[in-house]
Amino acid sequence: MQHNGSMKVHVECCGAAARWCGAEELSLDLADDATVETLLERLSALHPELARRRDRLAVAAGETVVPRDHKLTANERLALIPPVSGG
Amino acid sequence: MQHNGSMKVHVECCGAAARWCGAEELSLDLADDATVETLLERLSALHPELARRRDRLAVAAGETVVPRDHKLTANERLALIPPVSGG
Amino acid sequence: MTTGNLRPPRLRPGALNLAEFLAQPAPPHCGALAVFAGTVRNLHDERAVTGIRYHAYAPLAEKRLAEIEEEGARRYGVRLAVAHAVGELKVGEISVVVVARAGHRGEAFAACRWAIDAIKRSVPIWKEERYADGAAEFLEGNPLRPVSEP
Amino acid sequence: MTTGNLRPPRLRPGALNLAEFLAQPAPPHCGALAVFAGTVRNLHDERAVTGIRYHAYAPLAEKRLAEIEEEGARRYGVRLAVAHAVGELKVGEISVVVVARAGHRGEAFAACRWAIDAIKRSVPIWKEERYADGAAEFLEGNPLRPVSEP
Repeated sequence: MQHNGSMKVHVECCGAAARWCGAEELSLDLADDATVETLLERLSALHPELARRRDRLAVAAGETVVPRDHKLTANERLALIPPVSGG
Repeated sequence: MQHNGSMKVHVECCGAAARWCGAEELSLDLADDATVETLLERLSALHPELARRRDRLAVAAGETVVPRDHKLTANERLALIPPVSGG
Repeated sequence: MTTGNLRPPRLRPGALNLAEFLAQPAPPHCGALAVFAGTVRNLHDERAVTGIRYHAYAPLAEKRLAEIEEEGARRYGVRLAVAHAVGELKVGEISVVVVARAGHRGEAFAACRWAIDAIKRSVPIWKEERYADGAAEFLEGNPLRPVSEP
Repeated sequence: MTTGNLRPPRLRPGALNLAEFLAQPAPPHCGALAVFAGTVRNLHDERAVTGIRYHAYAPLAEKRLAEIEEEGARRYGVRLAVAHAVGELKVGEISVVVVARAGHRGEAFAACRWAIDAIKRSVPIWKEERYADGAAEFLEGNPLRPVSEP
Protein backbone atom coordinates (compact mmCIF):
# COMPACT_ATOMS: atom_id res chain seq x y z
CA MET A 1 0.00 0.00 0.00
CA GLN A 2 1.44 3.36 -0.97
CA HIS A 3 -0.19 6.63 0.07
CA ASN A 4 0.81 10.17 1.03
CA GLY A 5 4.21 9.63 -0.62
CA SER A 6 5.23 6.79 1.75
CA MET A 7 5.87 3.07 1.24
CA LYS A 8 6.41 -0.05 3.26
CA VAL A 9 9.66 -2.04 3.17
CA HIS A 10 10.48 -5.31 4.91
CA VAL A 11 13.79 -5.99 6.59
CA GLU A 12 15.24 -9.34 7.59
CA CYS A 13 17.69 -8.82 10.47
CA CYS A 14 20.41 -11.45 9.99
CA GLY A 15 22.63 -12.90 12.71
CA ALA A 16 23.33 -10.51 15.56
CA ALA A 17 21.28 -7.79 13.81
CA ALA A 18 18.16 -9.53 15.15
CA ARG A 19 19.39 -8.80 18.66
CA TRP A 20 20.41 -5.25 17.91
CA CYS A 21 17.00 -4.49 16.39
CA GLY A 22 15.00 -6.65 18.80
CA ALA A 23 13.31 -8.62 15.98
CA GLU A 24 14.09 -11.08 13.21
CA GLU A 25 11.92 -9.15 10.77
CA LEU A 26 10.80 -5.53 10.64
CA SER A 27 8.37 -3.68 8.42
CA LEU A 28 8.83 0.08 8.13
CA ASP A 29 7.10 2.97 6.43
CA LEU A 30 9.59 5.14 4.57
CA ALA A 31 9.24 8.11 2.25
CA ASP A 32 8.86 6.86 -1.31
CA ASP A 33 12.22 8.39 -2.32
CA ALA A 34 13.99 6.47 0.44
CA THR A 35 17.33 4.75 -0.17
CA VAL A 36 19.31 2.13 1.74
CA GLU A 37 20.96 5.08 3.49
CA THR A 38 17.54 6.33 4.65
CA LEU A 39 16.71 2.91 6.03
CA LEU A 40 20.01 2.66 7.93
CA GLU A 41 19.47 6.18 9.27
CA ARG A 42 16.07 5.22 10.64
CA LEU A 43 17.25 1.97 12.20
CA SER A 44 20.42 3.49 13.63
CA ALA A 45 18.42 6.19 15.39
CA LEU A 46 16.45 3.48 17.18
CA HIS A 47 19.12 0.84 17.79
CA PRO A 48 22.47 1.98 19.21
CA GLU A 49 24.10 -1.46 18.81
CA LEU A 50 23.28 -1.30 15.12
CA ALA A 51 24.40 2.33 14.88
CA ARG A 52 27.83 1.36 16.23
CA ARG A 53 28.34 -1.07 13.32
CA ARG A 54 26.61 1.01 10.68
CA ASP A 55 29.72 1.37 8.51
CA ARG A 56 30.39 -2.36 8.78
CA LEU A 57 26.94 -3.49 7.65
CA ALA A 58 25.94 -4.65 4.19
CA VAL A 59 22.39 -4.62 2.85
CA ALA A 60 21.10 -7.19 0.38
CA ALA A 61 18.00 -7.46 -1.77
CA GLY A 62 17.53 -11.11 -2.66
CA GLU A 63 20.85 -12.45 -3.98
CA THR A 64 22.33 -9.00 -4.49
CA VAL A 65 24.26 -6.66 -2.21
CA VAL A 66 22.89 -3.17 -2.81
CA PRO A 67 24.80 0.09 -2.37
CA ARG A 68 23.88 2.82 0.09
CA ASP A 69 22.27 4.94 -2.66
CA HIS A 70 20.04 2.10 -3.89
CA LYS A 71 16.49 3.48 -4.27
CA LEU A 72 14.02 1.36 -2.33
CA THR A 73 10.73 0.30 -3.91
CA ALA A 74 7.36 -0.34 -2.27
CA ASN A 75 7.25 -3.71 -0.45
CA GLU A 76 10.89 -4.39 -1.21
CA ARG A 77 12.44 -7.10 0.96
CA LEU A 78 15.90 -6.31 2.27
CA ALA A 79 18.39 -8.09 4.48
CA LEU A 80 20.68 -6.47 7.04
CA ILE A 81 24.03 -8.24 6.85
CA PRO A 82 26.22 -7.67 9.91
CA PRO A 83 29.95 -8.49 9.85
CA VAL A 84 30.24 -12.16 8.91
CA SER A 85 31.86 -14.98 10.91
CA GLY A 86 31.29 -18.21 8.98
CA GLY A 87 33.73 -21.08 8.59
CA MET B 1 82.19 -67.11 5.17
CA GLN B 2 85.30 -64.99 5.44
CA HIS B 3 88.66 -66.13 4.14
CA ASN B 4 91.75 -64.61 2.52
CA GLY B 5 90.78 -61.20 3.89
CA SER B 6 87.52 -61.04 1.95
CA MET B 7 83.87 -61.01 2.99
CA LYS B 8 80.45 -61.36 1.45
CA VAL B 9 77.90 -58.52 1.48
CA HIS B 10 74.32 -58.58 0.22
CA VAL B 11 72.77 -55.76 -1.74
CA GLU B 12 69.07 -55.11 -2.35
CA CYS B 13 68.69 -53.10 -5.55
CA CYS B 14 65.67 -50.86 -5.01
CA GLY B 15 63.44 -49.38 -7.70
CA ALA B 16 65.23 -48.75 -10.99
CA ALA B 17 68.51 -49.98 -9.46
CA ALA B 18 67.26 -53.51 -10.07
CA ARG B 19 67.24 -52.75 -13.79
CA TRP B 20 70.60 -51.02 -13.78
CA CYS B 21 72.22 -53.96 -11.97
CA GLY B 22 70.19 -56.67 -13.71
CA ALA B 23 68.99 -58.20 -10.40
CA GLU B 24 66.86 -57.41 -7.37
CA GLU B 25 69.51 -58.79 -5.03
CA LEU B 26 73.24 -59.22 -5.37
CA SER B 27 75.84 -60.91 -3.21
CA LEU B 28 79.42 -59.76 -3.62
CA ASP B 29 82.81 -60.65 -2.23
CA LEU B 30 84.69 -57.56 -1.10
CA ALA B 31 87.96 -57.00 0.73
CA ASP B 32 87.32 -57.01 4.46
CA ASP B 33 88.27 -53.34 4.75
CA ALA B 34 85.65 -52.39 2.14
CA THR B 35 83.42 -49.33 2.59
CA VAL B 36 80.23 -48.18 0.91
CA GLU B 37 82.51 -46.35 -1.51
CA THR B 38 84.25 -49.63 -2.42
CA LEU B 39 80.90 -51.26 -3.07
CA LEU B 40 79.73 -48.42 -5.33
CA GLU B 41 83.06 -48.52 -7.13
CA ARG B 42 82.61 -52.22 -7.89
CA LEU B 43 79.00 -51.90 -9.01
CA SER B 44 79.65 -48.79 -11.09
CA ALA B 45 82.43 -50.54 -12.98
CA LEU B 46 79.95 -53.22 -14.03
CA HIS B 47 76.76 -51.20 -14.54
CA PRO B 48 77.01 -47.97 -16.54
CA GLU B 49 73.39 -46.92 -15.78
CA LEU B 50 74.23 -47.10 -12.09
CA ALA B 51 77.56 -45.33 -12.61
CA ARG B 52 75.76 -42.39 -14.24
CA ARG B 53 73.70 -41.85 -11.04
CA ARG B 54 76.44 -42.73 -8.58
CA ASP B 55 76.45 -39.30 -6.94
CA ARG B 56 72.67 -39.36 -6.66
CA LEU B 57 72.41 -42.73 -4.91
CA ALA B 58 71.95 -43.35 -1.21
CA VAL B 59 72.87 -46.56 0.56
CA ALA B 60 70.99 -47.89 3.57
CA ALA B 61 71.64 -50.60 6.14
CA GLY B 62 68.30 -51.54 7.68
CA GLU B 63 66.52 -48.33 8.74
CA THR B 64 69.66 -46.21 8.47
CA VAL B 65 71.23 -44.29 5.61
CA VAL B 66 74.97 -44.92 5.77
CA PRO B 67 77.71 -42.56 4.56
CA ARG B 68 80.19 -43.37 1.81
CA ASP B 69 82.96 -44.10 4.33
CA HIS B 70 80.83 -46.61 6.29
CA LYS B 71 82.93 -49.73 6.90
CA LEU B 72 81.10 -52.82 5.70
CA THR B 73 80.95 -55.94 7.85
CA ALA B 74 80.75 -59.59 6.82
CA ASN B 75 77.27 -60.58 5.62
CA GLU B 76 75.99 -57.04 5.99
CA ARG B 77 72.73 -56.37 4.12
CA LEU B 78 72.62 -53.07 2.27
CA ALA B 79 70.09 -51.35 0.08
CA LEU B 80 70.85 -49.24 -3.00
CA ILE B 81 68.48 -46.26 -2.96
CA PRO B 82 68.18 -44.52 -6.33
CA PRO B 83 66.65 -41.04 -6.62
CA VAL B 84 63.15 -41.25 -5.12
CA SER B 85 59.82 -40.52 -6.82
CA GLY B 86 57.05 -41.31 -4.35
CA GLY B 87 53.84 -39.41 -3.80
CA MET C 1 18.85 -19.82 -5.04
CA THR C 2 21.77 -20.74 -7.24
CA THR C 3 21.97 -24.46 -6.68
CA GLY C 4 23.23 -26.59 -9.55
CA ASN C 5 20.70 -28.84 -11.24
CA LEU C 6 21.50 -32.19 -9.64
CA ARG C 7 24.10 -31.30 -7.03
CA PRO C 8 23.12 -31.10 -3.35
CA PRO C 9 22.75 -27.60 -1.87
CA ARG C 10 25.92 -25.90 -0.68
CA LEU C 11 24.18 -24.65 2.46
CA ARG C 12 22.87 -27.53 4.56
CA PRO C 13 21.09 -28.00 7.86
CA GLY C 14 23.21 -29.75 10.50
CA ALA C 15 26.75 -31.08 10.56
CA LEU C 16 28.44 -31.96 7.26
CA ASN C 17 29.60 -35.49 6.45
CA LEU C 18 33.06 -35.32 4.94
CA ALA C 19 32.88 -38.80 3.40
CA GLU C 20 30.03 -37.65 1.18
CA PHE C 21 32.27 -35.08 -0.48
CA LEU C 22 35.03 -37.59 -1.13
CA ALA C 23 32.95 -40.47 -2.47
CA GLN C 24 33.34 -39.46 -6.11
CA PRO C 25 36.27 -41.08 -7.89
CA ALA C 26 39.14 -38.79 -8.86
CA PRO C 27 38.91 -37.46 -12.42
CA PRO C 28 41.65 -39.29 -14.38
CA HIS C 29 43.61 -36.12 -15.17
CA CYS C 30 43.70 -34.99 -11.52
CA GLY C 31 46.65 -36.16 -9.46
CA ALA C 32 45.96 -34.06 -6.37
CA LEU C 33 43.09 -33.75 -3.92
CA ALA C 34 43.26 -31.11 -1.18
CA VAL C 35 40.51 -30.94 1.42
CA PHE C 36 39.78 -28.53 4.22
CA ALA C 37 37.18 -29.13 6.92
CA GLY C 38 36.38 -26.75 9.75
CA THR C 39 35.07 -28.24 12.98
CA VAL C 40 33.56 -26.74 16.12
CA ARG C 41 36.23 -26.20 18.79
CA ASN C 42 35.69 -26.61 22.51
CA LEU C 43 37.41 -23.33 23.39
CA HIS C 44 37.19 -19.75 22.16
CA ASP C 45 39.34 -17.11 23.83
CA GLU C 46 39.70 -19.56 26.75
CA ARG C 47 35.93 -19.81 27.22
CA ALA C 48 34.43 -23.32 27.17
CA VAL C 49 32.24 -23.76 24.07
CA THR C 50 29.57 -26.48 23.98
CA GLY C 51 28.33 -25.85 20.45
CA ILE C 52 27.72 -23.30 17.72
CA ARG C 53 24.54 -22.28 15.99
CA TYR C 54 25.26 -21.17 12.44
CA HIS C 55 22.92 -18.59 10.93
CA ALA C 56 22.92 -17.69 7.23
CA TYR C 57 21.21 -15.34 4.87
CA ALA C 58 20.44 -18.17 2.49
CA PRO C 59 19.77 -16.52 -0.90
CA LEU C 60 23.08 -14.66 -0.94
CA ALA C 61 25.03 -17.36 0.91
CA GLU C 62 24.09 -20.01 -1.69
CA LYS C 63 24.99 -17.65 -4.51
CA ARG C 64 28.32 -16.70 -2.98
CA LEU C 65 29.28 -20.33 -2.31
CA ALA C 66 28.57 -21.10 -5.97
CA GLU C 67 30.61 -18.05 -7.04
CA ILE C 68 33.53 -19.25 -4.91
CA GLU C 69 33.51 -22.58 -6.76
CA GLU C 70 33.48 -20.80 -10.11
CA GLU C 71 36.06 -18.17 -9.23
CA GLY C 72 38.39 -20.78 -7.70
CA ALA C 73 38.08 -22.98 -10.78
CA ARG C 74 38.89 -19.98 -12.97
CA ARG C 75 41.83 -18.75 -10.89
CA TYR C 76 43.54 -22.06 -10.19
CA GLY C 77 42.31 -24.39 -12.94
CA VAL C 78 40.88 -26.80 -10.39
CA ARG C 79 37.55 -28.46 -9.61
CA LEU C 80 36.20 -26.98 -6.40
CA ALA C 81 33.29 -28.04 -4.22
CA VAL C 82 32.31 -26.13 -1.09
CA ALA C 83 29.56 -26.52 1.49
CA HIS C 84 28.62 -24.89 4.79
CA ALA C 85 26.37 -26.05 7.62
CA VAL C 86 23.56 -24.03 9.16
CA GLY C 87 21.81 -24.67 12.48
CA GLU C 88 23.07 -26.30 15.67
CA LEU C 89 26.44 -28.07 15.69
CA LYS C 90 28.21 -29.77 18.58
CA VAL C 91 31.91 -29.66 19.39
CA GLY C 92 33.87 -31.74 16.85
CA GLU C 93 31.19 -31.59 14.14
CA ILE C 94 32.03 -30.27 10.68
CA SER C 95 30.73 -26.83 9.73
CA VAL C 96 32.49 -26.20 6.44
CA VAL C 97 34.10 -28.30 3.72
CA VAL C 98 36.29 -27.36 0.75
CA VAL C 99 37.38 -29.99 -1.77
CA ALA C 100 39.84 -29.08 -4.55
CA ARG C 101 40.90 -31.53 -7.27
CA ALA C 102 43.74 -30.50 -9.56
CA GLY C 103 46.44 -31.84 -11.81
CA HIS C 104 49.12 -31.14 -9.22
CA ARG C 105 49.38 -30.33 -5.54
CA GLY C 106 50.39 -26.69 -5.82
CA GLU C 107 47.10 -25.57 -7.37
CA ALA C 108 45.08 -27.92 -5.18
CA PHE C 109 46.48 -26.41 -1.97
CA ALA C 110 46.30 -22.83 -3.26
CA ALA C 111 42.66 -23.19 -4.33
CA CYS C 112 41.67 -24.90 -1.09
CA ARG C 113 43.27 -22.18 1.00
CA TRP C 114 41.82 -19.39 -1.12
CA ALA C 115 38.32 -20.91 -0.95
CA ILE C 116 38.15 -21.21 2.84
CA ASP C 117 39.44 -17.66 3.20
CA ALA C 118 36.84 -16.48 0.66
CA ILE C 119 34.06 -18.28 2.54
CA LYS C 120 35.03 -16.52 5.73
CA ARG C 121 35.08 -13.07 4.16
CA SER C 122 32.39 -13.23 1.48
CA VAL C 123 29.54 -15.47 2.63
CA PRO C 124 26.78 -14.13 4.91
CA ILE C 125 27.01 -16.68 7.71
CA TRP C 126 27.27 -16.04 11.45
CA LYS C 127 28.52 -18.07 14.40
CA GLU C 128 26.48 -17.92 17.59
CA GLU C 129 28.58 -19.68 20.20
CA ARG C 130 27.01 -21.57 23.09
CA TYR C 131 29.05 -21.60 26.29
CA ALA C 132 29.25 -24.04 29.17
CA ASP C 133 27.80 -21.37 31.49
CA GLY C 134 24.58 -21.24 29.41
CA ALA C 135 25.29 -17.97 27.62
CA ALA C 136 25.18 -17.58 23.82
CA GLU C 137 26.97 -14.89 21.82
CA PHE C 138 27.45 -13.92 18.22
CA LEU C 139 31.08 -13.48 17.24
CA GLU C 140 31.93 -9.99 16.05
CA GLY C 141 32.98 -10.90 12.50
CA ASN C 142 34.26 -8.90 9.54
CA PRO C 143 32.36 -6.76 7.06
CA LEU C 144 31.07 -8.73 4.08
CA ARG C 145 33.32 -8.45 1.02
CA PRO C 146 32.98 -9.55 -2.60
CA VAL C 147 34.20 -12.99 -3.71
CA SER C 148 36.56 -11.57 -6.33
CA GLU C 149 39.31 -10.28 -4.06
CA PRO C 150 42.83 -11.63 -3.69
CA MET D 1 59.79 -51.59 11.05
CA THR D 2 58.72 -48.59 13.06
CA THR D 3 54.98 -49.08 13.15
CA GLY D 4 53.12 -47.74 16.17
CA ASN D 5 51.67 -50.29 18.56
CA LEU D 6 48.03 -50.30 17.47
CA ARG D 7 48.01 -48.03 14.45
CA PRO D 8 47.89 -49.54 10.95
CA PRO D 9 51.15 -49.51 8.97
CA ARG D 10 51.99 -46.33 7.11
CA LEU D 11 53.11 -48.31 4.06
CA ARG D 12 50.31 -50.43 2.66
CA PRO D 13 49.74 -52.78 -0.26
CA GLY D 14 47.27 -51.44 -2.82
CA ALA D 15 45.25 -48.26 -3.14
CA LEU D 16 44.52 -46.24 0.01
CA ASN D 17 40.97 -45.61 1.22
CA LEU D 18 40.65 -41.97 2.20
CA ALA D 19 37.51 -42.51 4.30
CA GLU D 20 39.48 -44.72 6.67
CA PHE D 21 41.76 -41.80 7.56
CA LEU D 22 38.86 -39.46 8.24
CA ALA D 23 36.65 -41.78 10.30
CA GLN D 24 38.06 -40.63 13.64
CA PRO D 25 36.13 -37.77 15.25
CA ALA D 26 37.91 -34.41 15.43
CA PRO D 27 39.72 -33.82 18.72
CA PRO D 28 37.68 -31.14 20.57
CA HIS D 29 40.47 -28.55 20.55
CA CYS D 30 41.07 -28.87 16.79
CA GLY D 31 39.05 -26.57 14.56
CA ALA D 32 40.83 -27.36 11.30
CA LEU D 33 41.38 -30.50 9.25
CA ALA D 34 43.54 -30.32 6.12
CA VAL D 35 43.90 -33.38 3.92
CA PHE D 36 46.01 -34.13 0.88
CA ALA D 37 45.56 -37.20 -1.30
CA GLY D 38 47.65 -38.01 -4.35
CA THR D 39 46.03 -40.06 -7.10
CA VAL D 40 47.35 -41.78 -10.21
CA ARG D 41 46.98 -39.51 -13.26
CA ASN D 42 46.19 -40.72 -16.76
CA LEU D 43 48.91 -38.62 -18.39
CA HIS D 44 52.59 -38.00 -17.75
CA ASP D 45 54.49 -35.71 -20.11
CA GLU D 46 51.64 -36.27 -22.60
CA ARG D 47 52.09 -40.04 -22.52
CA ALA D 48 48.99 -42.12 -21.69
CA VAL D 49 49.43 -43.83 -18.31
CA THR D 50 47.33 -46.88 -17.41
CA GLY D 51 48.67 -47.40 -13.89
CA ILE D 52 51.64 -47.10 -11.58
CA ARG D 53 53.51 -49.71 -9.62
CA TYR D 54 54.92 -48.24 -6.41
CA HIS D 55 58.09 -49.82 -5.05
CA ALA D 56 59.46 -49.07 -1.60
CA TYR D 57 62.42 -49.94 0.56
CA ALA D 58 60.16 -50.79 3.45
CA PRO D 59 62.36 -50.59 6.57
CA LEU D 60 63.51 -47.05 5.87
CA ALA D 61 60.23 -45.94 4.26
CA GLU D 62 58.21 -46.88 7.36
CA LYS D 63 60.72 -45.15 9.61
CA ARG D 64 60.75 -42.00 7.49
CA LEU D 65 56.94 -41.81 7.33
CA ALA D 66 56.83 -42.05 11.13
CA GLU D 67 59.52 -39.36 11.38
CA ILE D 68 57.50 -37.08 9.12
CA GLU D 69 54.52 -37.38 11.47
CA GLU D 70 56.71 -36.55 14.47
CA GLU D 71 58.62 -33.72 12.83
CA GLY D 72 55.42 -32.16 11.45
CA ALA D 73 53.75 -32.35 14.85
CA ARG D 74 56.80 -30.68 16.39
CA ARG D 75 57.12 -27.95 13.77
CA TYR D 76 53.48 -26.99 13.40
CA GLY D 77 51.84 -28.14 16.64
CA VAL D 78 49.42 -30.37 14.72
CA ARG D 79 48.37 -34.01 14.68
CA LEU D 80 49.67 -35.59 11.48
CA ALA D 81 48.92 -38.96 9.93
CA VAL D 82 50.55 -40.09 6.69
CA ALA D 83 50.36 -43.24 4.59
CA HIS D 84 51.69 -44.41 1.22
CA ALA D 85 50.62 -47.25 -1.05
CA VAL D 86 52.93 -49.88 -2.51
CA GLY D 87 52.19 -52.23 -5.41
CA GLU D 88 49.93 -51.81 -8.45
CA LEU D 89 47.54 -48.86 -8.62
CA LYS D 90 45.16 -47.92 -11.40
CA VAL D 91 44.41 -44.43 -12.72
CA GLY D 92 42.36 -42.49 -10.14
CA GLU D 93 43.41 -44.62 -7.16
CA ILE D 94 44.98 -43.00 -4.11
CA SER D 95 48.72 -43.51 -3.58
CA VAL D 96 49.41 -41.14 -0.69
CA VAL D 97 47.42 -39.52 2.10
CA VAL D 98 48.30 -36.76 4.55
CA VAL D 99 45.86 -35.74 7.30
CA ALA D 100 46.63 -32.74 9.54
CA ARG D 101 44.43 -31.69 12.46
CA ALA D 102 45.16 -28.37 14.13
CA GLY D 103 43.61 -25.62 16.19
CA HIS D 104 43.40 -23.31 13.18
CA ARG D 105 43.65 -23.52 9.42
CA GLY D 106 47.03 -21.85 8.97
CA GLU D 107 48.96 -24.60 10.75
CA ALA D 108 46.80 -27.33 9.25
CA PHE D 109 47.55 -26.23 5.68
CA ALA D 110 51.23 -25.57 6.38
CA ALA D 111 51.75 -28.98 7.98
CA CYS D 112 49.84 -30.79 5.23
CA ARG D 113 51.90 -29.10 2.53
CA TRP D 114 55.18 -29.68 4.34
CA ALA D 115 54.38 -33.36 4.88
CA ILE D 116 53.60 -34.19 1.25
CA ASP D 117 56.76 -32.37 0.13
CA ALA D 118 58.76 -34.27 2.78
CA ILE D 119 57.31 -37.59 1.61
CA LYS D 120 58.39 -36.86 -1.94
CA ARG D 121 61.95 -35.94 -0.97
CA SER D 122 62.70 -38.16 2.03
CA VAL D 123 60.94 -41.51 1.65
CA PRO D 124 62.47 -44.32 -0.43
CA ILE D 125 59.56 -45.00 -2.77
CA TRP D 126 59.63 -45.24 -6.56
CA LYS D 127 57.01 -44.88 -9.28
CA GLU D 128 57.13 -47.34 -12.16
CA GLU D 129 54.66 -46.02 -14.71
CA ARG D 130 52.73 -48.36 -17.03
CA TYR D 131 51.86 -46.90 -20.40
CA ALA D 132 49.07 -47.61 -22.85
CA ASP D 133 51.64 -48.92 -25.36
CA GLY D 134 52.68 -51.68 -22.93
CA ALA D 135 55.95 -50.11 -21.81
CA ALA D 136 56.87 -49.53 -18.15
CA GLU D 137 59.38 -47.00 -16.88
CA PHE D 138 60.74 -45.79 -13.58
CA LEU D 139 60.58 -42.03 -13.18
CA GLU D 140 63.95 -40.40 -12.71
CA GLY D 141 63.34 -38.95 -9.22
CA ASN D 142 65.44 -36.89 -6.83
CA PRO D 143 68.23 -37.95 -4.49
CA LEU D 144 66.98 -39.08 -1.09
CA ARG D 145 67.21 -36.35 1.56
CA PRO D 146 66.72 -36.26 5.32
CA VAL D 147 63.28 -35.51 6.81
CA SER D 148 64.53 -32.56 8.83
CA GLU D 149 64.93 -30.02 6.03
CA PRO D 150 62.87 -26.91 5.42
